[in-house]
Amino acid sequence: MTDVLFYVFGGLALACAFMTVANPFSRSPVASALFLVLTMVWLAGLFVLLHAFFIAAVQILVYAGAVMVLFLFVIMLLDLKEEERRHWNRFGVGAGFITVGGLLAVLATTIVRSHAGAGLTPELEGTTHALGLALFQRYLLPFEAVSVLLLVGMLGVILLSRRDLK
Amino acid sequence: MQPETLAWIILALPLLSAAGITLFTRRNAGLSAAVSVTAVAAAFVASVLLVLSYRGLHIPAGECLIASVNWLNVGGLSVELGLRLDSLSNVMLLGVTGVGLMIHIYSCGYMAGDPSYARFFASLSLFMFSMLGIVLASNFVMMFVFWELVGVSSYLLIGFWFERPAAADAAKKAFLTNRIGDFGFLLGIIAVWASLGTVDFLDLQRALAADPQALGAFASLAGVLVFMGAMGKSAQFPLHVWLPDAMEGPTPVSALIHAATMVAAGVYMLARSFFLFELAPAWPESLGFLSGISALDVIAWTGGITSLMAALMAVQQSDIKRILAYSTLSQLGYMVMAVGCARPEAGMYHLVTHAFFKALLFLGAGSVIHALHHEQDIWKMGGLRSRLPVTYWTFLVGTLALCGVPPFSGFYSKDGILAAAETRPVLFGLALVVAALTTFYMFRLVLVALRGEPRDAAASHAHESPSVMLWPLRFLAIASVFAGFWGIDTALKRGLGMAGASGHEDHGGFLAGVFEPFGHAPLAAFLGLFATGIGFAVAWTLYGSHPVRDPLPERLGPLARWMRDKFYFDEAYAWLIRCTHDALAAVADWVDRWIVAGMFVRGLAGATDVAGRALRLVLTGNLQTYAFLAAAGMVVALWIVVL
Amino acid sequence: MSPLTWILGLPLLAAAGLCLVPRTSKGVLRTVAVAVTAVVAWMAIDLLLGFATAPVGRGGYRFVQQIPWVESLGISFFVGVDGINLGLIVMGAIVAFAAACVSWEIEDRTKEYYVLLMLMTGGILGAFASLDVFFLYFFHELALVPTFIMIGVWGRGERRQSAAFQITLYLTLGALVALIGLIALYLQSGVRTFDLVTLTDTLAANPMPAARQYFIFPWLMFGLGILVSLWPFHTWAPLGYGAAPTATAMLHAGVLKKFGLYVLLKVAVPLLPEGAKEWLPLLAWMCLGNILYCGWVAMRQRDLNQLIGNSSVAHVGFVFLGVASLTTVGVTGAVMVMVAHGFLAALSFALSGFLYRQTGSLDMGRMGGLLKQLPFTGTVMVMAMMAGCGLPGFGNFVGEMLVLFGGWKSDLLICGGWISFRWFVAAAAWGALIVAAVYMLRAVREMFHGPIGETWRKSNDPTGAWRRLPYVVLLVSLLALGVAPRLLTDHIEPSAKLIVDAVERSRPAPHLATAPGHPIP
Amino acid sequence: MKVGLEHYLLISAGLFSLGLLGVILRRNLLVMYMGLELMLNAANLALVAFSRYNKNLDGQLMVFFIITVAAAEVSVGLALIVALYRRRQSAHVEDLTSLKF
Repeated sequence: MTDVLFYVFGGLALACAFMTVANPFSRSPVASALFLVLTMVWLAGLFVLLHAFFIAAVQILVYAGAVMVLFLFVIMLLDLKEEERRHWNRFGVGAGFITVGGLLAVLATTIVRSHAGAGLTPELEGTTHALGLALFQRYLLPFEAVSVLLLVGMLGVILLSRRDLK
Repeated sequence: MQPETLAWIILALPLLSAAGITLFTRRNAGLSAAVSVTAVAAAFVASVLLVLSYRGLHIPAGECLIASVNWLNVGGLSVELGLRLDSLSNVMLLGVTGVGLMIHIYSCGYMAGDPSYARFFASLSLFMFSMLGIVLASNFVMMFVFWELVGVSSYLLIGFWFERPAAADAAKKAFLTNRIGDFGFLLGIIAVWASLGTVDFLDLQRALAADPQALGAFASLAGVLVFMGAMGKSAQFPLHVWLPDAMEGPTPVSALIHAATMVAAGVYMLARSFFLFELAPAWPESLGFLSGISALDVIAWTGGITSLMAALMAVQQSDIKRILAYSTLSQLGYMVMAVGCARPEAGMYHLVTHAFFKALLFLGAGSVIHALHHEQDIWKMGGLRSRLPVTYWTFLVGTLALCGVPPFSGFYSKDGILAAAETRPVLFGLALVVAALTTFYMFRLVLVALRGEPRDAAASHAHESPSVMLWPLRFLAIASVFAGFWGIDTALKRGLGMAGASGHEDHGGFLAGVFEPFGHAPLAAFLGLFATGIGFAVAWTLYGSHPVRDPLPERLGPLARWMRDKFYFDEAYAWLIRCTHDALAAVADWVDRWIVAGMFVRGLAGATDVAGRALRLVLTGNLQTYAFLAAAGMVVALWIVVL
Repeated sequence: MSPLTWILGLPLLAAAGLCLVPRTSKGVLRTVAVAVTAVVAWMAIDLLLGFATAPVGRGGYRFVQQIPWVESLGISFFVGVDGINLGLIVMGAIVAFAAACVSWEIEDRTKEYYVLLMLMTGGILGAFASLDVFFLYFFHELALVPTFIMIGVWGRGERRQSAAFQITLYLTLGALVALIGLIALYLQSGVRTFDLVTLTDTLAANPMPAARQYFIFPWLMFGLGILVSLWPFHTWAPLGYGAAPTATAMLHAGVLKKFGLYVLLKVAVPLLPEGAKEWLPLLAWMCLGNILYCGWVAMRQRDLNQLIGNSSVAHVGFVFLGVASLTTVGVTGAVMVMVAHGFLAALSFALSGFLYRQTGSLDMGRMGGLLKQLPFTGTVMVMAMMAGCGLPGFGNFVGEMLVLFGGWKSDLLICGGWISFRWFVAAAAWGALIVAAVYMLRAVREMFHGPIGETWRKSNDPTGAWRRLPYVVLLVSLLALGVAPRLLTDHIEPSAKLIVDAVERSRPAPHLATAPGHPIP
Repeated sequence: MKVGLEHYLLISAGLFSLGLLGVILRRNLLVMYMGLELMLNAANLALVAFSRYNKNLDGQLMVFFIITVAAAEVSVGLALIVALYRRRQSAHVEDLTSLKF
């Protein structure tokens, strides 16, 4: 059952990711954004399969909810049209595909050859309780640091969105 | 007081005077002169006291007193700031301070009114300090130190009127020419030290006496190198070119430095380090072609050539100071030749008497120049006998002494040199020719410049100089006449530790002393007198009738022009320097500018720049290109690392 | 606490303190800088006078202080003096004082200038006082960075940007190459410490294999050589000094530049004796390039600063010659030349800076008769130039003389013994006595002698004791060294002897005696 | 075939490659940004998978932090894009080449 679900979620995530970056039917950023939201959802599904329930929830809340809404807001705000194809850079596209293909090949070969999962069984339960304990004990300092980072991010955004920015 | 204490005082006085004038009294001309004259007078008195107390100690010949403090002591090189007192340095002390005193006094009159009066006396004091340092130095390094200081004070004094381009150029030329000699001198000192491990004269002398082979293959080379120092300072051929130009300095300077004392330092140094030249000839392998020639041969021939060449040049000069300058050159050649003939005491003897009469001649010339408002051309003078009587008579005394007419002091010292040269027939003949030429050009000078009728308005309105300038003339004239009877030669022999130093001590009375040379070395004495007579006769024939122009060029033709133009040494040297040093400098500069800084440095910079420009094309500014390049690079890197 | 720590710490503290002074109160900035350097100079002189009686600490050094810092890497703050850096520290402190004094001229961005000046001073003194190779290098870099900034910001002339650029690139390159050598030395020494005393002791007891020494030594030699303007890496020096502000040129040409020589003598030669024997013949050739070639180049210069710059490059050649001779006398002379030339270079650049301000030009062809108009400056300059051509009475003479004496006795084999080292000594003597005299006297003749040009009628000597003080201080130091050289040589000699002995003692390890790597045919 | 660690990793690799493809190929800044997000998520997936199979909670915590940092990054990045758009009236990368020498 979980294996089937894995293939379903994994396949859908890959498909939606493909549609995000290389939608053959539309160049609209809105479409890309929506497919990305779908990718996030399927990813959350995969997280659930990995028993990382908290992360899955956060994934939905933060990514699919907050981040992607932000994206859509910006798209609306800027009133972005469909990406017009100014010129078809064959060399660029070819090189891009080759590079990405190469990367994929390297990664896949490494994964397959390394037998990373040999002898390992899925055991860990990513309970919110355990996560919370770790977060507020061992990872307290990074946690606080991240909160400062968010604050700085906020300040940065406020500064950047000022009208008179030169 | 102990002689050592007195020696320190003598050395310190002029230095204090120079420092005091420079730092404190330079705004007050009169006070500065007073300080300087007082210092040198005190040094003279101290020298007299020193000599008296030294004689009281009855130190045997060849021994000496040494006072020293350590100046430098580094791994086997120990240099004392040492003062060496023996008869040799005593004679020089008296000579230097005595003549120096006369010239200081004279300068008070001669330089009166010059805006840089104080600077003149400060430089003069500095010179006295350095010169006394040379005289008293107990080792080679100290001598070299003061040697250089003498060079620099000479530079300052020749270039005293530095606004005049000629004076500034002459000062530079003198210093540089001297430096070439010093180059050899320093290397000679180093070579001696490297073999014997000491630079002290006494230690060196003893070491070489114990083992004459101690210097090994460097024996003659070291001698010749050290002699190069004397060559520069005493203006010997081929480094003689600076001395005539040095006459651009004030006349008292010419008298003190470039006639009486500094230029004689070379001879003094040769006498001081004579033990070095006596060694049997030995050359390093690379200079094997010189084998058989000893250092003394080189010295003797250099001296001989210089004296003849300078005498010939003097014949056709028309500047009164230049005639005297060439005469100085010629006499220095004499002295050097005497040293080269293994008779340093003869050279030193002539040095002392020459100091008196040449200083006298220069000061006399200065008096004439002063009277004629800085006219130096003898063909614009004449008829000065009645107008400048003191100058005339003292000048005549100096001339007679220089020509070697008995019983003037020059006769005795010159006779010693001629006697020394008897062993080398060619040099002896050469010396006789020089004696004849000397008389000729000196009487040419006297007959043209001082006697006869005035040729110029200035000459006919000349007035005798102030007495502050005349008294030194009188004193020096007395010294020039009688210096032959003061036993200077005996003292020198004692100082040099010569055999027979005590044998001649008691010559029977004054008259015997006057005619001593005729008995001692009759050939030299008679031939010398004969040569003098010939010179006088020729001069009288040519110039006795007081011609308006020089009749000699017509008779001698191109030779006269060569003599007048100093055998074109200056031009030849200028050409040589242009072809060597200047050319090297130009090449070095060119290489520096275009090869090192240009091709390599700028080439490297240019190559970097071009590479940068080429790589800049990759940076399109397109974000995606960058992303692509980064990704591609990552892939390649991973590919290499992982697979 | 060692006085050395104060000597190098005070200027750094002053640099920090000056940051707090408001930029408008220029008087305070200047007074603080002069006062601090004066105190430092006084302490340095006190160091010199108290050296003989001070207790001997670790490794034969005196006034030692050591504080561990990064123990895992073997880095510690370690200061101390022996005969070799003693003179350099005293010289550096006095030159720093003079440099602070002549900086009255700076009107623009005074605060930054003085902060950098203090930083540079502290770095220089720290570099010479440190006995830990890490700090040695660190302090040197600390002094170099202000040099670049000062040339770029307060420099003069049209070429100052290019000069600052070139000097930066050259010196950075030199420092980097030397750093490679130092790191290689650190890694290969086997003790993993930067402590110079431990390094010396360890490498004396069990030396590195000769082949490794042959490899490491050239990195140090060329790297440090670039820092010291070894021929043919010298072209930055005249250019940089021509463009540098007066105080920077004084401090760099006078003091900081000696760092390369100091490290060569103090680190490279004693720690890598076999490498030194292998490579010093090449150094001997190159130092002839400095002495003769740069002397000839100097003869052709029309600009006073170019002339002084080239002559300073030429003088450095004597230090190389002394080091290459590997005799006690020669090495002592080399250190003496370093110290004396420090004073001399500082004095020359101070004077040329003053002349530039007075006349607005340093083109010698256009000058003339200045001795009449500027008697004080002219006299001091003539004396400086005389010192530059090795006149007795100045420290340079003693140093150069010792180098020549030592060189003559050297048994260094050049070209496999075909050429005697004595020829090098003779050539160097020619350079010292004649080439130097030619260009110095030509400069005096053109600038100070001859009829006075109308252009300079408005020029004036520095007035007042304070303005004359820096020149007088430097001149008196030069004279003191020349008249009483034992002030320093007595201290230098034992340290020099240690270095020479270290090289003489070393014999190549038997199995490597025939190791390849002879760079000279 | 039993699903194991490798399968998750392969999915992760695929997502990462697709994200990179987006960054390289798409010319719209926003879409490029989405590609970046995709790549981050691919990393997240790998981390969670490793965490589960290696019995170590740290991986999940790392993911937590990545999500937080990504949120901050997105907010700043989008603000930048907005600011850029205001000045240039374009979110097209080929219009934004002022980094070129």
